[in-house]
Parts: sequence; C-alpha cells; structure tokens
Amino acid sequence: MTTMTDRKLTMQKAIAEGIAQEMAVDPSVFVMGEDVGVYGGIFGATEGLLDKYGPERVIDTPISETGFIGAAVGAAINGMRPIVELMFVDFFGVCMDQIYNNMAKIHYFSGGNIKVPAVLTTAVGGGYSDAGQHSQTLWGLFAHLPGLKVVVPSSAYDAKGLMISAIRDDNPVMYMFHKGALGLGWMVNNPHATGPVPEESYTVPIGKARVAREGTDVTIVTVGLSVHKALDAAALLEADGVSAEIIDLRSLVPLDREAIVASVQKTHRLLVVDEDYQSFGMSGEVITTAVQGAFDYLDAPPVRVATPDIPIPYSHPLETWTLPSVDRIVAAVTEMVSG
Amino acid sequence: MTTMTDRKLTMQKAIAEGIAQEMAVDPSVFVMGEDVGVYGGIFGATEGLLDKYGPERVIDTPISETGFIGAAVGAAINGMRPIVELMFVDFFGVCMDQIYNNMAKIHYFSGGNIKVPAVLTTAVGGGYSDAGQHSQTLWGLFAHLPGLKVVVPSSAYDAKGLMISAIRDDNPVMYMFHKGALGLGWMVNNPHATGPVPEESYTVPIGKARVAREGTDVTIVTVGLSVHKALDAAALLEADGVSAEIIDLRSLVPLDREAIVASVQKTHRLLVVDEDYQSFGMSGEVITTAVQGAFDYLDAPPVRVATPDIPIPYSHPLETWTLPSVDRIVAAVTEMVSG
Amino acid sequence: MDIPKAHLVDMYETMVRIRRFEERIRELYFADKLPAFDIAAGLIPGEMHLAAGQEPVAVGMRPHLHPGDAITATHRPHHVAIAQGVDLNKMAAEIFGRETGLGQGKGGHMHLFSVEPNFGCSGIIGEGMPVAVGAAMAFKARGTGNIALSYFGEGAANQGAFHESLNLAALWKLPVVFICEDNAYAISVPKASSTAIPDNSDRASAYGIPGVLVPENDPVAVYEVMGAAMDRARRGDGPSLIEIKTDRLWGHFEGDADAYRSDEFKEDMNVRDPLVAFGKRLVEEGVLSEAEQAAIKEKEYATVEAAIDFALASPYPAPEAALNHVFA
Amino acid sequence: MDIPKAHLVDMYETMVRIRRFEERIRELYFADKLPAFDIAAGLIPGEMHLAAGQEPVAVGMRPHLHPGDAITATHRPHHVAIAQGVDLNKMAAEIFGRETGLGQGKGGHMHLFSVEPNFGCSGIIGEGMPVAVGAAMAFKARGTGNIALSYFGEGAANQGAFHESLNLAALWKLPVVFICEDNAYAISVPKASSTAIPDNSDRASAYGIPGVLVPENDPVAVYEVMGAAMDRARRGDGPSLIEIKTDRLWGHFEGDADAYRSDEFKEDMNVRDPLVAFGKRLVEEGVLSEAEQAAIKEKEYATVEAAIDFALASPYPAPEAALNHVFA
Ligand SMILES: Cc1ncc(C[n+]2csc(CCOP(=O)(O)OP(=O)(O)O)c2C)c(N)n1
Ligand SMILES: Cc1ncc(C[n+]2csc(CCOP(=O)(O)OP(=O)(O)O)c2C)c(N)n1
Ligand SMILES: [Mg+2]
Ligand SMILES: [Mg+2]
Repeated sequence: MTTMTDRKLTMQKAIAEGIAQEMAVDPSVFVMGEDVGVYGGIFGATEGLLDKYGPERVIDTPISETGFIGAAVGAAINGMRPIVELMFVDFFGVCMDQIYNNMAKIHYFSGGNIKVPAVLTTAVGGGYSDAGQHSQTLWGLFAHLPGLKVVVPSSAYDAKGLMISAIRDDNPVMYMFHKGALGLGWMVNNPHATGPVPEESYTVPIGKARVAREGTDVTIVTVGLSVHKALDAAALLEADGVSAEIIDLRSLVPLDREAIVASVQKTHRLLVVDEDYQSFGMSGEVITTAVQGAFDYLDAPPVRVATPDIPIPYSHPLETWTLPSVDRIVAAVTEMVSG
Repeated sequence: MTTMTDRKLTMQKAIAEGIAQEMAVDPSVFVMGEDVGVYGGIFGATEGLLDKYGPERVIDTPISETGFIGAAVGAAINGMRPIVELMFVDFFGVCMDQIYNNMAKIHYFSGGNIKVPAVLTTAVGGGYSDAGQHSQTLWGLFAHLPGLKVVVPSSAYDAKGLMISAIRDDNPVMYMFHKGALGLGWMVNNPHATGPVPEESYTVPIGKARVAREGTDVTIVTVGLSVHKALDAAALLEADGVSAEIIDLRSLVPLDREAIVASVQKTHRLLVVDEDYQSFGMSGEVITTAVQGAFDYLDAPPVRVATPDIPIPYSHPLETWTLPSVDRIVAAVTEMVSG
Repeated sequence: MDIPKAHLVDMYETMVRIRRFEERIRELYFADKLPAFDIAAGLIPGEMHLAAGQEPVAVGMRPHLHPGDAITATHRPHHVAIAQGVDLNKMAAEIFGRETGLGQGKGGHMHLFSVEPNFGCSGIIGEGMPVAVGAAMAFKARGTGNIALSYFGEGAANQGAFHESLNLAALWKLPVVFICEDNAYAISVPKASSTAIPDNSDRASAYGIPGVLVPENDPVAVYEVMGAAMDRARRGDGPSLIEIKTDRLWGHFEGDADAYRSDEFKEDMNVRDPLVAFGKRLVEEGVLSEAEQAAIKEKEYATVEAAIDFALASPYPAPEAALNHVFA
Repeated sequence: MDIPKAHLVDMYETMVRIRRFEERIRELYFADKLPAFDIAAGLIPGEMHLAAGQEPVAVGMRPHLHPGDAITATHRPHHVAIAQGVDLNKMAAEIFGRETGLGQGKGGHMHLFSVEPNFGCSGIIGEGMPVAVGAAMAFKARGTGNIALSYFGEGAANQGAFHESLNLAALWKLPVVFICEDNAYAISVPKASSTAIPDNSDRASAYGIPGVLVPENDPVAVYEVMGAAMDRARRGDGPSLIEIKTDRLWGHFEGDADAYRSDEFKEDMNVRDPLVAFGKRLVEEGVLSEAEQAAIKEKEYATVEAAIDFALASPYPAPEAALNHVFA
C-alpha cells in the first residue's frame, strides 16, 4: 500500500532511500563493497548510509570481489542480510564463481535447508564512452543461470520498491541499475530518471512486468534505460499514427511470460529492445516466449533492436551506432508495421 | 582434402591426435593447464603429449586459472599459440575476466593490430552424477559474449578437424568437448563416440553446421552429446513414420544461421535440443533465427528440450529427469507432428 | 601428552569412524562399477574424493569446537564433516542420492550442507574460503562468540581466493582459522610444481597473521596448534593460517590409477598410517588398551553401518523433485 | 648520482612530456563538460584517470628497456605508455576516439595497445598481471632475451590475480618485474583500509622472490631499483616485486571531488611534486640548468601539442566501423 506523492526523487536517491529504510528496521542488513562508504558508491547507490549507520554496517572493501562477495554468502547463511556491490557488472569475471556457483546454488544443494538472503547490486549500461570493459549490461548472462533473481528497475518508484523487495527476499537477488537511468548530475541528463517516490517504505513485486505505455499496434518489450528510449520512440511513432505498447520487464528472473504473451496477443507484433548483446540472450528468450505463447497471433516475425555481437566501442560515433537508440526503435517499428 | 579411412578412434584420441600433429609442425604451439602433463588431461585430451613434447611444451599448472589463462593471452600476443585447458567449464567463474574481457576483446580494442591465437579447451556436460558444479555445458553463456569463437564437436572426425582449425585460427577459440561423447573407457559407454578419423592432418571449418541426418518432417537442431541422443531418437521416430532431420551446429560462434533456416524451410517444424539451461540461451537463439528466417514456413511453434532452469541435481533419478533424453526428444517430436 | 584423556579418546573414536566410513563408501562405490569401471553406474555414481589418511587434520580441532562454529570444507569433505558431527545418516543418504539426505539428493558428496552443526563444502577449489570470512563477519556483528574454520588443500593455496580471503580476514581481524591440508598433491601435480615456496604457512606474513606449520600427520600436534589458533580467534585476536602435512592414502578420486605417485611414496605413506600410529601411541601411553580400541572399533563400525543401512533403506527422490528448492 | 647524464636528461624530458600530456588532456577533458559536468559530453567523453605525480614510477625503468620488452599497465596508463615510447600521436588520437588512434577509436584511454613498443593496458584491476607472465613465458620459449614489466596499483595487490601471477612467475622463474604503484588510495579507499600489512613489497616472501620498497617518489631511486630487477630478470634469475610510494596529484578520475583526501594531504603532495623536485635536484647537481630545463619544456610541450593537433585533425571512424575487428 503506497500513498500518492508529489515528492520526486532521482532513481539514485530512491535506491539509497530504500536501503536506508530497511537498515533502520532490520539490524541484520548491512552494506559492503568498493567505495560504498566514504564515497557513497561510485553511482551514489549507498549515498548517506555511512553517516547514518557507521562503518560496521557500511563497509568499504579492498578490491577483492571474490573475497567480499563470497563473504556476503557466508554472512547471509549465518543470520545477516548483506547488500553487496559489484561496482560495474563488467567486473563479474573476477568473482563469478561466488555468484553463480555458490550464492545461487547453496539453497538448492542444501535441499532447501539453507537460505542465502543476499542482494548483489551492480551498475550496468553504456552511452557515455566508458568503452568495452565498463559499458555492458550482461543481464541475459545472469538470467541464463539458475538460482539468482535478476531485477532491473527503470523508474525511481520501482527502484525503491524493488530494492526493499530484494532485501526482504530470502533468495539472492541481483539488482542491476542502469547508470543512465539514475539521474546522476554528472551523467547524461535524462528526464525519465526522476519520478514520484513515496516517503514511506513499500515494495514492488519481483517477477511482475509493468505496462509502461498502453498501445495497440506493436508490443515493445524491454528493460532498464531502454524503457526510456522506447517511451521516446513511442511518442514519435504516435505522431506517425502507430500505437506502441511498452512492457517494462522489471525483472528477468522470474520472467513475466504472461505479460509478454498477453500483449503480443493484443498487438500481433513484437519488437524486443535489449541493450545486452543480441545473440544468445534476452531478446531471443522474449521472442521464443511470444512465439510459443502467441504463435497464431503474430502478423510478422518478431524483431530485435539490441547491441550487436561486438565489444562496446569507445569512440562516440561508434558507441552511438552500437547501442539501441530511439532512432533504431522507430525505424524497426516503422518497417514492421508497414511490412 | 581428407582420404577415406577405416581407422576408428574415440573422440578423446582424435582430440589428442589433432593437438599432437599441430605441435609437430608448429613450434609455437604449446599446452598448459591442470593435470595436462603427467596425467594426460583428466579427460585425456592431452594424452601422450608430455612424452612426445616434454615439459617445456606441455605444462602442468597450479590451480590458478586466472593466472594461467591470462598467461595464455600474454603468450598468444607474443608469438605463441597456446592451448590452455579449463578442466571443467563449470570452473569459468574463477577466471572469466581473462576469458571474456581480455582474450576475447584485445583484438577489437587494438583496432585489429594484435591477434590472440589461443585455444581454450574445456570439458562440458553431465549425465554421470557429478552434480551442479561439474555437469554444466554453459555454451550459451560463452556464445552470448563477443570475441570468442565457440566450437563443440560431437564426432571423432569433427573433433580432430575442429581442433586443428582452432589451433590455426588467429582468434581465440573456445573448444568445448562433451565428456559423454569422448568415448572414455570409464564413462558411460557411447557407441557414437567412436568413428573414422584419417591419420593425416585435416581441418573442419569453424562456423559450418553439419546435417547429421537428413529428414523431412521436423528439424532437430542441437550440438554436442545431444546430437547422439537426437540420432537415437530419430531412429525410434523413423519406426513411427516420422522423418527427422538433425542439424549438428558444431559451432555456436559463428552460428550457421543459413543451415537452420534452410532446414526449417524444408521441414516446417523445429525442435531445439540443448543440454544447457533452457532460458536466455542457445535454444531461444536458434528459435529466433528460425522464426525470423522462415516465419511463413513454420507449421507449429518451435519447441525446445533443454535443461530446465535449475542447478543440475546429483541424485541419479533427478539428473536423468533433468537432462535432455532420447525419451524427451521422441515425446516432443511426437507431440509436435501430431498437434 | 597433557591433553585430557576424554579428548584423546574422542579423537581416536572419530578417526576410526571416519576411516571406516571412507572404507565402506569405497567398497560400495566400486561394488557395481567393476570390472569395467563406469563412473556413472552403481549405488554411488559420480566423482568420489575420499580422505583416508587425513583424519588428524579433521579430528584435531574437534575438542575445541563450540556449537554454532562454522566450517567450510572442500571437495574432499567427509572427514571434516564427520569430525564436526554432521548427521552421519543424512550424510550417507546424501551420498547415496536419497530423499532423506542432507540435501534431499540434490547436492551429493561435494555439496554437503548442514545447519546444525554449521557445515558446508564445495566442488570448486577455494570457494569456501571467502564464505568462512563472511561467517566470521556475521559472528562478529551478531556477537555470537563463534568462529569459522576454513579447510583447503595445498593446491588451493595458489588460487586467488586464498589471497583475498586471508587479506580480508586479517584486515578486519575476524575469527577465522585457515587450515591447509597439505597432502603434497593436487590431483597429479606435486606441490613443488605448483607452489613457489616450500611452506604455505610462511605466506601468513603477507597478511601479518600467525602462520604455523604442523610437520607431522598427528592428531595431538593438530590438537595443540588448532587449540591455540581457535582460542586466539575466539578471543578476538584475529585469524591464523595453519598448514598440516598429511597423507592422502588413496587416489585423488576413486578410480584414479594414481600412477603419478611412486610405489615407494605410496608404501611409505601406508607405513606411517596415522590411524595405526595413533592407536599404537595410545596403547604405549596407557590411554587406550588394544582391547579398548577393539571395542571402539566395534562401536564405530556399527555406527557407520547403521548410517549406510539408513541410506540404503531410504527412497530416491521423485524425479520431478528436481524442480524444488531453486528458490526459497 | 652515478647515473649517465643522458639517462637523467632522458628521464627528465620524459617526465615533462608525461606531465604536459596529462595537463593538456585534463584541460581538454573539462573544456566542453563544464559548468554542468557531463561525463558523456565533449571531445573526450568517459572516465579519465590521469597519472600526474606518478611520473617517477614510469620513467625510472625507461633507460633499462630493450626493444620488444612487454609492458602491461592499468586503467591509469598514460605515464607508462609514454615512458615506453608508445606513439604519442596515435595514443592521443585514440583518447580522442579517432580513426588514426592506436585502436581506431575502439579501445579508448583504458585500452591502449601497441605492438612496437609492446604495450597494453586494461580497465580491470589486476587483469594485466597474468598477461605479463604469459609474455615472459613466450620470451623464454622463443629465447628473445626480452622481459615483461607489469604495473599495478596498491589497491590491485589485494586482487586474486596478484597472487596467482606472482606465484606462477616465481615458480617458473620467468623474466617479469612486478611494479606496484603505491599512491596510497584505491579511489576513496586508503591503503590501511584495504591491505593487511603496510608494505606490499613484503609479500614477495610468499613467493620466494626479492621484494624491494622504494620509499620515495623519485626517478633516480626508481631507476636504480628497476635497473637491478630488470637485469636480474634478463639474466634468467626470475621475477621481482617492487613497490614504489608515489602520489596521485589529482582525483581518481577527472571530475572526482576528491573529498576523501584531506586538504593537508593534498597540500603536502603538491609541495613534494616529483617533477619540481627532480628539476631542482638536476640544477643543484649541475646536470641541467634552469635554462636547459626551460628548453626541454618548450620542446616537450611542442611534442605534446603536435600529438593533440594530430588527434584533433583526424577524422572520427565511420559508425559502422564498429563491426570491424571483432575477429581477425
Ligand atoms: C577452480 C577449480 N579448479 C580446478 C578444479 C579441479 N580440481 C578438483 S580437486 C583438484 C585438486 C585439489 O588439490 P588440493 O587443493 O591440494 O586438494 P586435495 O585434492 O589434495 O585434497 C582440482 C585441480 C576445481 N574443482 N576447481
Ligand atoms: C576488478 C575491478 N574491480 C574494481 C574496479 C574499479 N576500479 C577502477 S580503478 C580502482 C582503484 C584502483 O586502485 P589502485 O589499484 O590503487 O590504482 P590507482 O587508481 O590508485 O592507480 C577501482 C576499484 C575495476 N576496474 N576492476
Ligand atoms: Mg592436495
Ligand atoms: Mg592506488
């Protein structure tokens, strides 16, 4: 239950507020990661927490991701509810074993006897020329592996509510926030990044997609910053007489397949917009879901606008060409509806 | 050009022979990994090499995957052609950064100036109760990330030819061999694991699928050990009057999309059999390829028989139920053609 | 030996129990896999890493354990699990893949998890080390007075997780004891081919913590060194690194031809079998007579047999149970 | 200083060149990002880690380098790249994202790769360390007589890759020199909050190799220590670990408010600026007069300006060029 609110926050502040509120009510919640304390998180997700809760509960770590993410696993199975930050998702390669083989599988191996209530926060996404080792989203990769819930908020409201849900969840939850959607002062200015956020604590359910925009001619399924791009594209398409429905998945695991199928059954067309690499990932999964669930409804083959299967290049014109854009979305929908 | 041969080898011996032959002609080729020397590789992929080429070229390493796979990168860009073994693909989590962020991306970052001719061999697959950290295939995950070629032989002939191609390739190639397809004396007995292999050196092109069986009613796209299961299923289906065509992808990157589309255009039906986790992986990619390339040809929604999105369980009845099986393939095809 | 007799007896009993368990698992492992060994066949399919010979490493800490102390062990976990008191029936049932097992058959021999006692292990080298660090963080935050023990092989000491875990534990002065089981081999690779210095205990100086080498495979020596390290951790004085020279009497896994170790090496090892040696010493020092030892054997053998009977009498899980417990 | 004058002059020139390059990049980085700083905007978008103050660490090895020696550097790579002699025009062009850049604009400032000289760097902490090990393996196998230098920050010394790399290099006696640039901070985290012991050089004992601390941020001290370590490696006597105390004069990246370092700390740092100090000393010791130093400045400034002009005059790559060079 949430009340209406006029208060607007950026997504970054909404995340930090969600963590702060859970820390206030649950002493087992603590935060650790690189630069989460004094610095407040490189992307501000832990802003203000050190001052409020002190260095015992907001812990700056050495650059030892295997060590401290594994420590989060150990703390989680021993009565704590750690929130542990992997500064950029791109760094997963130095610590993936602890994430996918340990954090994600202990509950299963133990036959349900042991719970691992950890939240793994991480920044994702490109668009500001941080090149191939700092710009990836990689959510398809994490969603491919069993045992982790994977959430990706696109709005300030969802960001706070999903964070509180993630902390209270008895499972490991990977919480991926898109740098470009945070509303950071020093990042590309993004009007969608700020929105109404109730002051009180509330949850947003993990595993439920959100209809970000209703429409009748085409379904655009997407997540993260691309929701904003899709909204901008939909506004342009509206002017051309094309009505796009936008599904913001909000979580990849569990995946709200019903929402995808229902929308495609209504619009008969599907575009998937995915900032992750195109092949062997989310876009193929969403298309398969739609094809299997709405085979007889599809008027055209589903299409995808994704990051091609190339490392994300540094130079501005290269990167701009590589990542999904409003233009590419408009062009893809236009071709689909006219084809 | 290869000559006909009566000589039969197991896939394991074919791999070791391919490596040995390249080591004989190219002094820059060397092998390193855990237990690749005295032991000959836990799955025999490097059998006999230490005796032939000595400890300078066949190097037993400490358990330091980040260290020695990263070293393979350094050696590859400095004039060598390392073959480096990750004992089980499941262990990728301790060294993934070196694989996906470094080995796979240096060529791109360097604007093509630097080549990384390394082969990363690894054992994949379950079926012998090795539980959730030793039974995965994970090829969908590697194929999702740009910069690595990914090959998966299913026959002794392909195993040798693909190994030689991989060694000669100027790109990093991930060479994944399925434990159950190797023909190891101590592993489940598998009659498909032995086949004719020419003595001389030959290559099999990377990126070309193989029609493992021609058929007319349904296309089964698969890879690795599941090719054998599909062949067995096809034999049973034939008795029921169903003619299945089997496409052995042989490589996931590059993916032979033409072969998939051509076969589906012929049979009008598609089943993907994938021992990797079902969601966000290979099965969705193959289905998307078929839907986009053969939309008007499909008589029914494509179907998949994969490992469900659960860690691979240990206990024999659980594991048997979890992994793709001949029974599940037969049932899926039967339902599709009768539906 | 100025050790309470009860502790000596307890350690001996536990060693007997461990050895018997490993022997019986070995027999049953091979029973229906031979003559043509097939790893996928039989009552216990899959890899099987047994710890016969390494009992001292496990039992030495046992008298110093408190309820709630956490242990993380390796792919070769049985001796440590038994020494901590993990339910032997459920452990056996897990190894046989039964519904009554610790993990209802989902984990198997490399993935034994128990809440009370607080035990876990893993199939990935070094994976348990950071987990022990985190357990110690939780104990410190919650003020439980507990400590964490992290077991790992000498091969694991060259894995990055070793370095990160020791640094974190030392930096944060956490109640952890790191125990390196140095059986001289990582599968076929001898220590000298993997480790740049002779003794991993010397690596403690890289973290400013005590490093202690136990040069003999003897429960009494382990008892003493572990007692001091565990006390230190419990007092709040931070972690220690202990390296114990021990012997893996059998192959790396069952079915391993073990051709990489010389006959002489194997013979020497068997001559110094720690169970035999400890038994002799207890007789010599008047702690346990041969007759008393025989009685202990009888009792422990029966305990092991009961666990195996329990396992064998338990049903397999239903196939679709594979879907349970992915999420809580 | 019994160092050849040519070496001293060369080191000074290189320090001037590095500092000027960093200053100009800094100016141009901010030029079109302010007043409302937007990281994505301007001629140089993205993160920018500059190394002003750390020049001694880079130039000290320069006179001892041979053609073909490999260097792997970090996310803060310019000073090392310039010291090794990476083409300044192409390097600048890469930083500005141009087609003429080292990587045709694909890599950017954290991913500078050069074949001759043999240079690479990376955005991932510790990633270059195993690469240096592998380069050394190749040199040894091919008998080239070359060595590899691996640079990393003091923060990186707590990453698993550090441990694995040093162990491998020591075990295989490879020609590598590991150089820890200790600027006391990893972003906002001070060394004392990340490293369990005061000096990483003491960690060399965990690998049985020499560990040397250079306690001052001085090119001459670095020259001497690096000379010995590089000779040792080239002779075939194996790796060394060198830790150099240095200063990062500016923020972690440009735009960093740097609030985690006290004003006093920053003031002290600026007072001991190594470029100023080295210049003074060269005057004092009669190696280079003030006038000579001014002439060097003029020349080096012109070199830097020419590189920037080259970059700015170069075209951006065509957008679809993004597809090239995924595979060879
Ligand atoms: C990260 C990782 N690398 C490799 C392996 C394969 N492996 C299993 S046990 C083992 C040897 C371990 O040696 P050691 O740590 O000395 O333990 P021991 O087997 O001697 O008890 C290896 C290499 C693994 N399980 N995990
Ligand atoms: C594996 C990994 N973890 C974290 C980061 C984020 N990061 C970039 S630079 C840096 C600090 C590095 O400190 P140090 O090694 O001392 O080098 P310095 O920046 O001081 O030169 C961090 C944490 C990263 N790039 N890679
Ligand atoms: Mg060992
Ligand atoms: Mg630093």
